[in-house]
Amino acid sequence: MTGINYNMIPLFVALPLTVSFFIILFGNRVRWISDVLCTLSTLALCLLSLYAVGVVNGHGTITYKVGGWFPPVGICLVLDSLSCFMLVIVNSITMIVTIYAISYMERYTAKNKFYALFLLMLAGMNGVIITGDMFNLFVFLEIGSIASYGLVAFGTEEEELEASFKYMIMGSIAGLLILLGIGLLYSYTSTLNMADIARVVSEKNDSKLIVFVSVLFLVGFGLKGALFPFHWWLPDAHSSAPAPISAMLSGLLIKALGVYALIRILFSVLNATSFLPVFMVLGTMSMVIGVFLAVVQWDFKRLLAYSSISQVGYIMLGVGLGTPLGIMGGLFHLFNHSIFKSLLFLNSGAVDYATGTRDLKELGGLRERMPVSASTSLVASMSIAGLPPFNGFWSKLIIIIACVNAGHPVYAFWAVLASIMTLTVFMKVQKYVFFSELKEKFKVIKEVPFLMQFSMVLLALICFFGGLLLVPAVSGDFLQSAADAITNGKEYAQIVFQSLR
Amino acid sequence: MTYFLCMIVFAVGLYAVVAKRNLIKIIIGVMVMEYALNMLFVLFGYRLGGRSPILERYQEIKDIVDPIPQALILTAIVIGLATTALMVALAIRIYEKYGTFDITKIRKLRG
Amino acid sequence: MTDINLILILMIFGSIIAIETKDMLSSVVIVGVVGLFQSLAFLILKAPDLAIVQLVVEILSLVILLRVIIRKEESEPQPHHDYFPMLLGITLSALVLLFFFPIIHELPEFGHPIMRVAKEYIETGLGATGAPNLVSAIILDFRAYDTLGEAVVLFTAVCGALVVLRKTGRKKSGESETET
Amino acid sequence: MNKEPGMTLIVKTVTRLTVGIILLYGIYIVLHGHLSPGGGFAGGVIIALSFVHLMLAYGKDVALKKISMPVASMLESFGAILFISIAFLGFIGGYFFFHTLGKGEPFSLLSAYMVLLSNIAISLKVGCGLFLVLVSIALAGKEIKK
Repeated sequence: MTGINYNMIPLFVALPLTVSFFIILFGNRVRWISDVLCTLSTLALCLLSLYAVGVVNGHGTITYKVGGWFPPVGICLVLDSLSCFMLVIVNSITMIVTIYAISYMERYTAKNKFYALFLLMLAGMNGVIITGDMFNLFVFLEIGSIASYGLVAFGTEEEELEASFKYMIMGSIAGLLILLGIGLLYSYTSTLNMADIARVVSEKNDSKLIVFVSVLFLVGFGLKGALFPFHWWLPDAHSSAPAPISAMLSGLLIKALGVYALIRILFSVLNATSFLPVFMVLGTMSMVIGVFLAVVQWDFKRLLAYSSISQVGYIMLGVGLGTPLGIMGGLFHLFNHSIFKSLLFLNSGAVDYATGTRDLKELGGLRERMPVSASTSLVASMSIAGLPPFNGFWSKLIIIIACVNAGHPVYAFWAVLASIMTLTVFMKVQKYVFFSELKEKFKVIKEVPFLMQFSMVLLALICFFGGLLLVPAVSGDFLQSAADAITNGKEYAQIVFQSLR
Repeated sequence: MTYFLCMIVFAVGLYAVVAKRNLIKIIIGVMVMEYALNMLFVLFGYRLGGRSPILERYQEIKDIVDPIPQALILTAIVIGLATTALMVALAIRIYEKYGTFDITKIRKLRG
Repeated sequence: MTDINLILILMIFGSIIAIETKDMLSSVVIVGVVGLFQSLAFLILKAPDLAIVQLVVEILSLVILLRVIIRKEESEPQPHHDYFPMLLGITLSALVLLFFFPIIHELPEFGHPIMRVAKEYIETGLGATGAPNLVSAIILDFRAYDTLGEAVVLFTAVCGALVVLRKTGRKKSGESETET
Repeated sequence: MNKEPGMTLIVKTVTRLTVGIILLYGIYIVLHGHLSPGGGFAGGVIIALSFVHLMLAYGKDVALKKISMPVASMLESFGAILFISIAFLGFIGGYFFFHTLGKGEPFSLLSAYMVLLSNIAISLKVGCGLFLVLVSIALAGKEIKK
C-alpha cells in the first residue's frame, strides 16, 4: 500500500474545514466563488468516499495515526466498512443538497455564511464517523451540533429562533451527558481510545459503572437522534430550518450523530448487548407514536418531521433485533430513509419556494404547475410508505421478516401497522398538495429553478434503484460488510489493533 | 465523597435547566452543569501530593498529576464558552422579537 | 482534600442562590463568583493552565451575560402554580444522583488515578515535543486533532452568532415572502 | 447617559494606562504557552478582553477604529487557515499533524516550534473571533434600546 491510501482519511474532515475558512475569507468579495467552492468540495468528498469504499473492500479496516503517534497516546482514525457506509450516505446526499441550495438560498441573506456553516456541519458529521477516539467524537459532535443550531435559526424569524433555542438546550444537555459518560470511562479505564477502552472493558466483569455509562450514552445520543421519549424538540427544529437544512438534519444529522454514534459505542466499545431489548422497545414506541402524531399535522414540514421520528424507530428496531438480518435491514433502512426523507424535505422546500406556504389546507392541485416536484414527491411518498418496487419496501420487508424470524411477531405487527399508517400520512400529503383541484391563487406559479429540479430528480432515481443495493452483484459487499461490522462488534478492538502496524 | 459533591452541582444545574422558565436562568443552568463536569474531570486526574504538569529544568519527573484531563478540560471550557456565546446571541434575538425572557410567554410553536 | 470539599460546598450554595434569586443581575454575578471558585479549585488541584483559562473565560462570559440583561428591568416571573416542571427537575436530578451513588466505589479512589496512558505522556512528553508544559504538549502535539476541532467549534459559534444576529434574515423581494 | 460615548474620565484615564499592559500580557501568555501555564486560548481571550476593555470604556466606535469587523473576520479566518496549514504541513512527514518543524532546545523561547506556531495561530483566531461576537452582541443590544 502506498501512502496516498492513508492520507486521504483526514481529508474527510480537513477539506470541508479548509474550504469553509476560505469561504469566510473570500466569500464577500466575489459572489459566485462560494457556490463553486462548496459544490466542488462536496463533489470531491463524494468521490473520495466512494474511493474509500474501494480501499476498505480491498484491504479491510484501515487505521490512521494522527500526528504519527501510536494510538493509546495519540488519536487514531478508523475506517471500517460501517464508517464507509455512513460516509457514502452523508457525502453523496450532502452533494445533492448543495446543488439544491445554490438556488434555494438566494432568498436569504449572508449566503456565504450559510455555506461555511453547512460545510462545518458536514465536517462535524464526517469527523464523528471516522474517529476512533472518545473525546474526539465529543468534539466533532459539538461542531456538527453547533453548526446545526446556527443553521436552524438561519431565517432569524420568531419561530426559528425559538426552535433553535429549544434544540440548543436539548443538544447541550445531551452533549454534557455524553461528556460525563466519557469522563467516567476515562477514570475507569485510564484511556480514551475506543479500541483500548473496548479491550479494558471486556477484561473486567459486569460492573454497574458500565451500565450507568451506557444509560448516559443512550440518553445523550437518543436526544441527538430523537428517539421516542426525547423526540419533542425535533419537529420544531426540523420544520423551522430552511429546506436544504431540514433535509440535512432529518436525513443525515440525527443518524450520524445519534444512531451511528450510539451503535458504534454500544456495540463496538462497550459491547452492551443487554441493551438490545431497550432499543427494540424504544424503536417500536417512536415508530408508532411518531406516525400517529404525523397523521394529525397540517404543516407539510412538521408532518415530515414527525414521520422522521417514526422512521428512526424502524432503524432502531432493526438494529435492536441483534440478528444479522435485522441489523442489515436497519442499516438498509437508514440508507433509504436518508434518501427519501431528504427528497421529501426538498419537495416541501420547492412547494414553499413556489407558493410561499406550507399549510396543507391552503395548497392543492400543484401537479399541473409543478410536474417535476410532484412526480419526485410521488416516488418518495411511495418509497417511504413501503410500496414495491421502491427501496423503502425492501428494507421494511427485511425488518419485518427479521422480526418474525427472531421470534418477535408482536414487533412485526407494530411495524406493519406503522407502515400502513405511513401510507395514510403520505396519501394525505399527495391528495392535499399535488392532486385535488388547483386553487385560484396558484394559477400563476412556476416550477422551481433547474438546479433544484435536477437534485430532486437525482434523489428520486436513487430511490427507484436503491433496492438493487440488496443484490450482491451490484453493490458488492457494501451493505453486508457494514452489517457484519456491527454484528462482530466484539472484535472491533482486535481488528483495530491488528491494522496498526 | 468529593465526586458526589461535584455531582450535586451537576444536579443543581440540571434542575435549573428543566424547571426554570427564564432564558437567562436556563443558560446559567447549562453553565453550572459545565462547571460541574469540568471539575469532575480534573478531580479524576488529581493525585494526592502531586505537582503540576509543567516541568522545570533539572526536575525529577515524578508525582505529576494526570495531564490528560487537564488537556481535555481546556477543550471543554472553550466548547462551553462557544455554546454560551451562541445561546446568548439567540436569547438576545428572542428578546428583540418578543420583548421578554419568559418562555411561557413566547410559546408560538406547539409541542 | 478538605479545601476542595469546602470549595465544592460553596459552589453548590452559590449555584443554588444563582438559580433561585429573583434579581437577574445578582444571579449573573453569583454565577461569576461560582466560576471564580472553580478557578481557585483548579489552582489547588495543580492545574494552573486551567485556572488561567477558566478565569478569563469566566470574565468574558460574565461580560456577555451582563450585556444581555443590563437595562432590561425584568425580574423572575411570578410562579404560575405550575409545579410540573419543578417536580420533573427535582426527579431528574435525584435520579442522576441516585444512580451515580453506587458507582462511586468502582471508580479509582480520589487522589489515586490509574494513569496508564498518562505515564507515557509524562515520561516522553518533553523529549518528544520539546515543550516542558505537558498540557500544551498534549493539546498541541499529541492530541492536536482535538484542538483543531476545538478551534473549529469556536469558529462555528462565532459564525453562528454572526448569522443569528443579522438584521434581516430573508431578502424582501417578490410576493412569495409570506412568512407565518 | 452623558453625551460623550463611554464612561467617565477616571475610567478612561485608567483604561488608557492598562489596555496596553493587558494586550502585552496576552501576547506574553501566548508566546510562553509551551514553557509556562497559558497558551493560545488563554492568551487569545486576554487579547480579546483588552479590546473589550477599550470598548466598555470608550464606546464601541473607538474599539472598531482600531480593528474593524471585516478585518477581524479576515484575521480570524487567517488564523484558522494558518492552524490547518500547520496540520497539512505534517503530510511532509507522512501524517496529518506530524511535527515536522523540529523541537529546538528545550526550555528556551524558540523551541517546540509546532506548539509555538499553533499557539500563535490559535490566539489570532480566538482573539478576533471573540471580539467579533462581543461587538455584534453589543450592536444588537443597542438596537433593543431604540
